[in-house]
Amino acid sequence: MLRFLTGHYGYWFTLILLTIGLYGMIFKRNLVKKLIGMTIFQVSIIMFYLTCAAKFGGTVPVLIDDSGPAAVNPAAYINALPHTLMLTAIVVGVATTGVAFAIVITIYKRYKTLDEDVLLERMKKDHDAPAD
Amino acid sequence: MPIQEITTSLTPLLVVAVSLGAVPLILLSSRRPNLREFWTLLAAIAKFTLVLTLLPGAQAGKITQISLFRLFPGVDLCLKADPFGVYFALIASGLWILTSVYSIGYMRGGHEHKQTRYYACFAVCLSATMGIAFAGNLITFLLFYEILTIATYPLVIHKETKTAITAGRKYLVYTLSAGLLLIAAALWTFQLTGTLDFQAGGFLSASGLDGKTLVPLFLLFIGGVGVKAGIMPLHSWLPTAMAAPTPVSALLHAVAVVKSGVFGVLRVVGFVFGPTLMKQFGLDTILIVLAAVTIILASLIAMRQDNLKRRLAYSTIGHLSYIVMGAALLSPMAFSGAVLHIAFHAFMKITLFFTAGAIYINLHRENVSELSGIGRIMPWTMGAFALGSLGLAGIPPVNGFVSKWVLGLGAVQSGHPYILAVFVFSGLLNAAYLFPIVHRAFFKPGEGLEGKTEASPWMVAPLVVTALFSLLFGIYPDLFFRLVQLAAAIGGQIGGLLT
Amino acid sequence: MTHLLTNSPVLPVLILLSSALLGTVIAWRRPSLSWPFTISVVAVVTAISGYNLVRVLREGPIHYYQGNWAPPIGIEYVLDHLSAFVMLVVNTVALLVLFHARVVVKAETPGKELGYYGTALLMLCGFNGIIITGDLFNLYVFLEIGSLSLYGLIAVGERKAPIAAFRYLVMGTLAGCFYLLGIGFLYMKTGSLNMADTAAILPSMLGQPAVLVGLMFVFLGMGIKMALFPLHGWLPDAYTYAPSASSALIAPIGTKVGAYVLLRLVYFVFGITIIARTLPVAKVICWLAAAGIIYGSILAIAQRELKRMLAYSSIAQIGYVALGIGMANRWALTGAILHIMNHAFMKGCLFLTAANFRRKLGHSDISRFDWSIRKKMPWTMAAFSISALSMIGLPPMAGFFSKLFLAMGAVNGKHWIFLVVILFSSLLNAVYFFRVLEKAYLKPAGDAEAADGACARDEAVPSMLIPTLIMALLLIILGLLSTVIADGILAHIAPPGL
Amino acid sequence: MTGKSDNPILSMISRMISPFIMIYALYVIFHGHYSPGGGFQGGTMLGAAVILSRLASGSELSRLLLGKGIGTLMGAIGVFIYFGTGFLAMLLGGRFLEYKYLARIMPVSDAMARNWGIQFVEVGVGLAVMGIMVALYDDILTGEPDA
Repeated sequence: MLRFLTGHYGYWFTLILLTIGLYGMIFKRNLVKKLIGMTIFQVSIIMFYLTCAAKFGGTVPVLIDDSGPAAVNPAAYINALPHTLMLTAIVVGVATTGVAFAIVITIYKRYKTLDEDVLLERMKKDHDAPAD
Repeated sequence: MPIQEITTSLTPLLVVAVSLGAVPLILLSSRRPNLREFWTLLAAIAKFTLVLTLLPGAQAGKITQISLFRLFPGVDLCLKADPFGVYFALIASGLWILTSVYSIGYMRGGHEHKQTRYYACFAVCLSATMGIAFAGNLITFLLFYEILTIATYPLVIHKETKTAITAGRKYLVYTLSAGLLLIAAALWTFQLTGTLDFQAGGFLSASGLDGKTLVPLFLLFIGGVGVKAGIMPLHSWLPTAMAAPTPVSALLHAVAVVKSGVFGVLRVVGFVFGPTLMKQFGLDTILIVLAAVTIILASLIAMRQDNLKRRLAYSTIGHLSYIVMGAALLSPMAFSGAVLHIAFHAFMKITLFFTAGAIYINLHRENVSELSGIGRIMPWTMGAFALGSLGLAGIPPVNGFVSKWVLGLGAVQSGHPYILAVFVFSGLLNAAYLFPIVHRAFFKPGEGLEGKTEASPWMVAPLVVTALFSLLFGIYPDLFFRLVQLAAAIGGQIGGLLT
Repeated sequence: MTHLLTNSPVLPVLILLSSALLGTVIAWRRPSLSWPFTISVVAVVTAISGYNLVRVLREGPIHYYQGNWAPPIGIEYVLDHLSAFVMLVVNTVALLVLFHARVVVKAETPGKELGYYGTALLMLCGFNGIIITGDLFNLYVFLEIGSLSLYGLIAVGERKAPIAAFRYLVMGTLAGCFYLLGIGFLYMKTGSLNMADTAAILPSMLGQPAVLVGLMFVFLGMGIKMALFPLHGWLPDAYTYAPSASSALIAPIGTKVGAYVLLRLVYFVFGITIIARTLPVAKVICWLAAAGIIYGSILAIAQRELKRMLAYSSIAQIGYVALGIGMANRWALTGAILHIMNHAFMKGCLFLTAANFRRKLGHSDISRFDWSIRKKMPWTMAAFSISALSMIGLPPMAGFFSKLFLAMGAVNGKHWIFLVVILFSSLLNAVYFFRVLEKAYLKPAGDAEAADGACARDEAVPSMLIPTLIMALLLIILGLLSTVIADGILAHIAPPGL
Repeated sequence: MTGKSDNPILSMISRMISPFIMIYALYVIFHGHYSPGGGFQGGTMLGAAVILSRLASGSELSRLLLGKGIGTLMGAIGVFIYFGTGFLAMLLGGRFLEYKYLARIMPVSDAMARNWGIQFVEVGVGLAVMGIMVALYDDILTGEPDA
């Protein structure tokens, strides 16, 4: 059992980060904190990919001896593909956070609050006033 | 079963399309009422003549058929003018001419608003009815069945009053759920047998299904077509739909919509299940019980109705179940009696509805209690009414007697002689709720009738014509279209297997 | 030029991507140029996707390798009957809606046309990419491209639009991350990201927990994107508060693309064996979809605002598609794909009419509809009635035929409860659509004669009216042609094991 | 972050460091196509350098380094370079992003054409990421007193 725990510590950390991210998104009332939760969630998935790509005894996937592709021993290098995928995921994360912050700023400009409960009341108050 | 010789020709498609073609013309000429009415009449006469061209072929047992494109994988939009289809199309299109003339008088007399929408929807209804008559398979039947529902809705709610809206809502709920039941039944049959084409003698008989699937399937079918056929538990939309203007209730609720329901029942019984299957699993007893209950109850309720149109509505429900009873008895004579009753009842009932409309427009009276003494000032109208009621009660000179007589023979032939009692008793009930009106109109002194005269000729003419037709068909049933011979041929075609 | 057409599968995505940026650069100085540019681009893309469909029908499925790297290394674009058909539908609807959007965008979001059309093109690029890609991760990238521009399109709306957009963003990103997590599990197990490859490898490792967990995450992600019943929280606000042009653009094709992905994954990647036997995912999808149909229809009845009612009816209609996917037989699959097409046109037409109402009457509040609306806007009301009758499922409109196929699928698979749900729900549809029709057609505003003359005809501008009427007309034409489409195109879709 | 940062050390160091960050970023971009590094990482570093100068010495001064609206335009141009190379390869007869066909217009062998192809793509991506990062920073700051 211990070996299972220590052997998969990477995955345990991903799990913990996932739950923190979800908690942040659902229970936090401040919009920006929700965004932080969302980013944590994204980062945890990136971490998941990287832990999957790791190999015992594998080094950074940069070719040391360039004696042609045949001589490359794949066990010596960790799996490079998840890393490239995660490059795109990071860029997507940046773009999402960018759009999210733009939206949060417009919300703040219109309702002068970032707290969700206050926001809902002001929206309800708006509801009775004719939608401009 | 003799292989009917099938010729393909465009006429069935033309019959359906001719009134659809008239719709844009009607809509365009909404500014000029005379031109608009001319288009309606032209479409009606064109449709009737086209159906007439199909008649000789139908009498000789030939089928003219045209299948257009695929409606459903394995099933295509097929318009098949078999004898039964032509028969029903003949009645509906014939009476459409008379109803158009009548509605010109009615609409102008009552200064109704939105007449363009009225005539356009009427034209669409008729083309849907033709589609139902010529439907070659269940999916085409379903297609036109639902189009008829949509096209009739604006007519039911024509007056746009509160009562009209609630009537329309109730009408929709009933007919839409009927459509859904029919969809379920059609798809289930397609799943079981792989084909949906109507075949005289029923295409299910070859499928060797057991009772466990056939009884629910039959109930689904009856639920689907029964609503429009006004079978008792599903009938209550018909009296409330009387909120519609009278020509609508005259043609639609006496000829087009309800008759297509009954036509559906006959199609299901004769062309989907077939007599052998029905008898084998006792499906006919279900139908006989339903029809008998409806006949008796409807006539009883009709007696209590004070509003003239509601009374006629319940009488229609009763007479529709004559036809359903004819179908349920499964003998060839009973089938031909039912088919005959479709035609003759249409003529009689449309006369009565026309009179109700004429009375409403002329004297603005709707209830039976207010009709005393109007016979003297509206002799032609009330004379026709008397003729119609005589026929409905089944008294000899008028055509009602002929079809009731054949139905009686059918009951005896199919081994259910006790059904005769139902026919006779309901005949008495018919007399009980129609003759007092005639008596009150002619022999009771009326008040507030000074200076009133006969209704406008536009209305009385069609009225008298239909009354005359009922009388002539009563005396010589095979007049003009040899209807009895056609009905006998259809009855033989369906019930032929049994004897 | 003819050489360029050999790689026609990838052209729609490329043209949309480049024109999204080119549009902003070109129209930088003269924003009024952006609408004509957008329309011409989308027209070209629709023409190409039409050509693609013809090409697929002639040559069969086409596999296009990006940069000529064969899978599993390279990214493969698969143009088969399903993707070509859905692509054509999405582009046609987008063309009609964007044609209608000129007046509405200028009115509701003044001064923002430049960014609006650029984002709209980017969204279309994302959706076209999702439809055509054959690579799981590439699908995630296009999903994010599409969704990010979606959030942007919603956020430019009225006062409460940013909040709806924010909530949609959080749930949408959550969905994207779940999908990414799901692919991670699958990739670690099968070692390949290419759909055809994964489909070949998966049967050998059916029972392994990692594969099943990956499958569940992928479905959870797609469920949110598709607004399947319990995961639809973001949809009503997003469609209601978005500007009319955006909701008319997103409603018809937004959830449909999610449904397409679910269909592609269920039938072509995981295959029927996993879905139906090892893990009863098909059953779960069916039951969620059935619940969604009832929930969506009942909620739609309770709504006062037309766009919110249409949003809830979207949840119900996407339930039909999911039900078709879940029932896993040939009829239901054809019904689902047909319903994707029909609902795209129906919902597009309905939202266009809602936009016309907002533009001309200033509101789209059902309780304030009355008899004069039919006098003022007869053509829009005609289009509304045709699409409403089609939503209820009445012939000869398209809705009837796709419901016929779905019901046949239910009968074929002996799912009697789903048959009842499919048929009974059209009564619910009838209730909330006839409620509007009755108000518009029948309630006499005061004394009929006086009002009759008062409301002169005040129809929407032709540029808004023509697309609405085209869509309504298409509904009837597509309805009658639905079986020709089913036999001609959809019959060739042969998912393994069906 | 008020106007010119009153902290001389900060502005001095930022002005000294940012050139070195940029040079290293260029190194990363230009070696990206056959060793670790590449467009994304280099672009982020370039963006970081520009944002560092914006943060340290306020937006007006750092306007000289990169203009206000230039960010979006730079992003668009970057994507065009990336897209252009792919499209050019397609025009020359190959498939999208098949750099081998660039050899037709470049005096190099197929292998080298692929090399240069991916190189152009890396440069395009670098430019795009930098442009968008700075544009994001500027957009978020619009309306703030200091911006």
